[in-house]
Amino acid sequence: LALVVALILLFGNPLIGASGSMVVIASSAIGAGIAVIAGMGPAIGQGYAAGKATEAVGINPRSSKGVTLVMLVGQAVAQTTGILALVISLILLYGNPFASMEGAFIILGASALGAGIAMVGGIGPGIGQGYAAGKAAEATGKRPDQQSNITKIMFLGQAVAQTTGIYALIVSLILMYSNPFL
Amino acid sequence: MITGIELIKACSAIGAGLAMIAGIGPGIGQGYAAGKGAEAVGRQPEAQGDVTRTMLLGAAVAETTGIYGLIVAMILLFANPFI
Amino acid sequence: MITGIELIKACSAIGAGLAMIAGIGPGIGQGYAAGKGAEAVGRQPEAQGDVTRTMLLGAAVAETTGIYGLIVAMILLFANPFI
Amino acid sequence: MITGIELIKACSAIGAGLAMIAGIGPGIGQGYAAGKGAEAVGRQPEAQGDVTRTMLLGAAVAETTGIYGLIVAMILLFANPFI
Amino acid sequence: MITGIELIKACSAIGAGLAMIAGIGPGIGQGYAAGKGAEAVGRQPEAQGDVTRTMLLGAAVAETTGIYGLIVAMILLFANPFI
Amino acid sequence: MITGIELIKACSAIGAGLAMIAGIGPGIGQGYAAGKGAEAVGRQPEAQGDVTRTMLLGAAVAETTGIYGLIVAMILLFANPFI
Amino acid sequence: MITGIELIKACSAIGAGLAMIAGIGPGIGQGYAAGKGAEAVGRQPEAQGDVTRTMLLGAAVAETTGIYGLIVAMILLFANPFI
Amino acid sequence: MITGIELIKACSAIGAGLAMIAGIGPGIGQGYAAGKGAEAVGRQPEAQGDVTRTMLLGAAVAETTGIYGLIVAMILLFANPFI
Amino acid sequence: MITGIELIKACSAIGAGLAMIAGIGPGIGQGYAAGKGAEAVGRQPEAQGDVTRTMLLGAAVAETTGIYGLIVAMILLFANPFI
Amino acid sequence: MITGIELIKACSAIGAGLAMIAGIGPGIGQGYAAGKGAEAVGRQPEAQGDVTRTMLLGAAVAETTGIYGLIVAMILLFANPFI
Ligand code: NA
Ligand code: NA
Ligand code: NA
Ligand code: NA
Ligand code: NA
Ligand code: NA
Ligand code: NA
Ligand code: NA
Ligand code: NA
Ligand code: NA
Repeated sequence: LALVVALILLFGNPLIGASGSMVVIASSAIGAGIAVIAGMGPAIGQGYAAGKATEAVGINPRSSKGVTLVMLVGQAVAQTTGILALVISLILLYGNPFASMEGAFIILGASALGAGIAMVGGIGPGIGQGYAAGKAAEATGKRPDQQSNITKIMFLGQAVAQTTGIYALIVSLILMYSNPFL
Repeated sequence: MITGIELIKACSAIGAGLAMIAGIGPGIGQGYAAGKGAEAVGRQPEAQGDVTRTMLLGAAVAETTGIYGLIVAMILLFANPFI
Repeated sequence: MITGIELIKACSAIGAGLAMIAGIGPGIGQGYAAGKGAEAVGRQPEAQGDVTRTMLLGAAVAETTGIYGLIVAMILLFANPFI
Repeated sequence: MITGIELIKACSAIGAGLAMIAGIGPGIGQGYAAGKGAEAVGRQPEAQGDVTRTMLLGAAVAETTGIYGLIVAMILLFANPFI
Repeated sequence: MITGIELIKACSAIGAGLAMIAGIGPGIGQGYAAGKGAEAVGRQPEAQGDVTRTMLLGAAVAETTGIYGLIVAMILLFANPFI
Repeated sequence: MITGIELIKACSAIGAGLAMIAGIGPGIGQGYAAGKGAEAVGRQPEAQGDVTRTMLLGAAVAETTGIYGLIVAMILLFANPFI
Repeated sequence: MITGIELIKACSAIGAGLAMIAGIGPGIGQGYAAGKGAEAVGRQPEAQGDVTRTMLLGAAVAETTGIYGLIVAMILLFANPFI
Repeated sequence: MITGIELIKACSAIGAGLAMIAGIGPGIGQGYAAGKGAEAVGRQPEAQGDVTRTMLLGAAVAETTGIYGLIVAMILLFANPFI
Repeated sequence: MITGIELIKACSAIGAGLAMIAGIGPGIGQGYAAGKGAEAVGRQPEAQGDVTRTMLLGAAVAETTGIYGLIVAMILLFANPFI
Repeated sequence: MITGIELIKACSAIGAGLAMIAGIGPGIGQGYAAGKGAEAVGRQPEAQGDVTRTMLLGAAVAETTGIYGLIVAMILLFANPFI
């Protein structure tokens, strides 16, 4: 309902003497804010990885180097959906494709919102991949000799966990650059 | 003036975005599986094949609702029955 | 001018997107099951058959509410009683 | 012109989508049960019957609020008291 | 023309959908109980009766807020004080 | 024509639905308690009385915010100070 | 015609509902405490007094933000400074 | 006619409700601390003083963001700079 | 008549409320740290100083994003660049 | 009359508030790290240096997406490219 009310207020309010392009840009500002919410995912995951690495280093200080490496590599993977969200947000702010597009302003504005909302899906891969990084760091602390096997399965699992984040990006990019509604 | 078709298209764009939020689930779940897989391989490196197979089988099952969300978004975008 | 039918279609598109959010649940839950399955197979490779069967049975049960969401979205899109 | 009945139908479509979000819960919970079941079966394969029965009994209990959401969505779609 | 009563009905449909979201909680919680119950039965099959009883008692307590949500939705749909 | 009182009633219906979302919390928490209770009873069947009492005492405490949500919803529906 | 005061009242009803969502937190947290309390009492029945006291003390602390939400909702409903 | 000041007040009521949602966090976190405290007291009753002190110190730290939310809500309600 | 400045103020009130939701995170995280701190102090009372210092250091780090949210809310309320 | 620039400013205020919600993540994650750090220091006080370094390094990484949210909010507030 909030969405519908927001839409009506944004696009159908007779009190607003804004031109269509201004409404599109206003929607883009909200979309840019929504997109970066995805960042909560990587942060939760990376924090988990940090905690597990900390635990592993405490238990086996000699494994510190390997554990830290696995943690950082795993965290880097977990960061991706956060970066993608930031990129979409910055595009909406500085390279807004909707500003120059021809079409009904309500479609353009709602597409800007939709592009931002879709990126929120990136929370999941961020948390999950961070969990994987944490467990891999823990396992490396316990069996430093298995670091390469552990890292390999971590990457494999993280790749699988990335897919829904990519789906979200695809939908967002379609709305921005190949909008079928225009 | 906003036409009805334009409103449908606008709300379909938002609906497509909302559907993608489903992707949070598989992302968390499969990442958990990845972590447990890494843990298990660290403990029993000799069981790596079995562990990986079970992990991937379970992760494939966990992917489905993310795919459902993608399908609904794609229908809204490219095969919209309302337009 | 927006007609009532067009408003219904627009809101149905949003409703369909909202319904898919249910997919978060099975995604997390089945991923958890996948992780626990991989762990169990790593520990008792000889029980792989039983573990996988239990995991898949439980995951099938966990899928239902994701399917409910998909069904409601499909009804809204293709068999909308309001139109 | 949008009539009141059409507005009710439009909002009922959104309400039905919202009600399905309840499905997140059973999806996570039953997936947890599936994972714990797989773990228990891996540890005590001889208790597979008891474990599976308890898992399914608990999962049935966990399904109810997902069903409530489905029922409310179905009422809104097919037996709407407001129309 | 949309009348006030029709607006109330439209918003009640959305309110009913929102109230069902409470069902996420019991779904997760009872699923957790199911998993822990299955684990406990696997470990102590002889305590199956006690474990199941405690699990079901606790799950009944956990159901209440889901029922509250259902009650509020039913009031909004079938015994709406505003209409 | 929509009057102000009717708008208040419509928004109160939404507010009542929102207040029920609080029920997610007790549902998860009490389900966790149920699971831990079942586990404890499985391990120490002789402590069943103490375990159940502590579980129910803690669950009663966890129920309060769900009740607060229900009270606010009931006030909005049946004792609305704005109408 | 909708007056400004009526719009404030309508939005206050929604604000009151939103404030109650805070109740998710204490519900989960206190339920966790209940579960841990039950577990501890099962293990050390002789420490039941100390365990219960600590659990209730901690749960009281965890209740505060739920109370804050209730207070803000009550202010919006019964002591609204905007009306 | 709705004036600008009245719109600000209406939106401030919603903003105050939104700010309270922050309370979910301390509720979960402090409840976790309560559970861990109860567990620790059960294990080492002789360390009850130290455990309780650490639990309360940590819980005080965890309360802050809930207080921030309350402060912002109170500013919006009673010291609104926009009115 | 609503002026543009008044609309900005109304939306800033909502924006300030939204920004506070960030406080969920530090609340959960610091509460987790409090619980782990209490557990560690119970196990090694002699390490209480070190444990508490580490807990508070980590909790301080976890507070930052809650402070960011508060800062943005305060800017919107008291140093709004749009007005 | 509300001008377009004023509408952009109003929506930018909401966007800035929404962006801060990302801060939930670092709060939870870093708090988890803090808890694990406190636990590790309690177990191996002699490893305090290594433990703290790893905790802070990992927590620094977990801060980044919270900073992204702050940057986007600051851009919307103070370097808004749309105005
Ligand atoms: Na990623
Ligand atoms: Na995936
Ligand atoms: Na699935
Ligand atoms: Na299910
Ligand atoms: Na149930
Ligand atoms: Na309950
Ligand atoms: Na409570
Ligand atoms: Na508190
Ligand atoms: Na804090
Ligand atoms: Na931080």
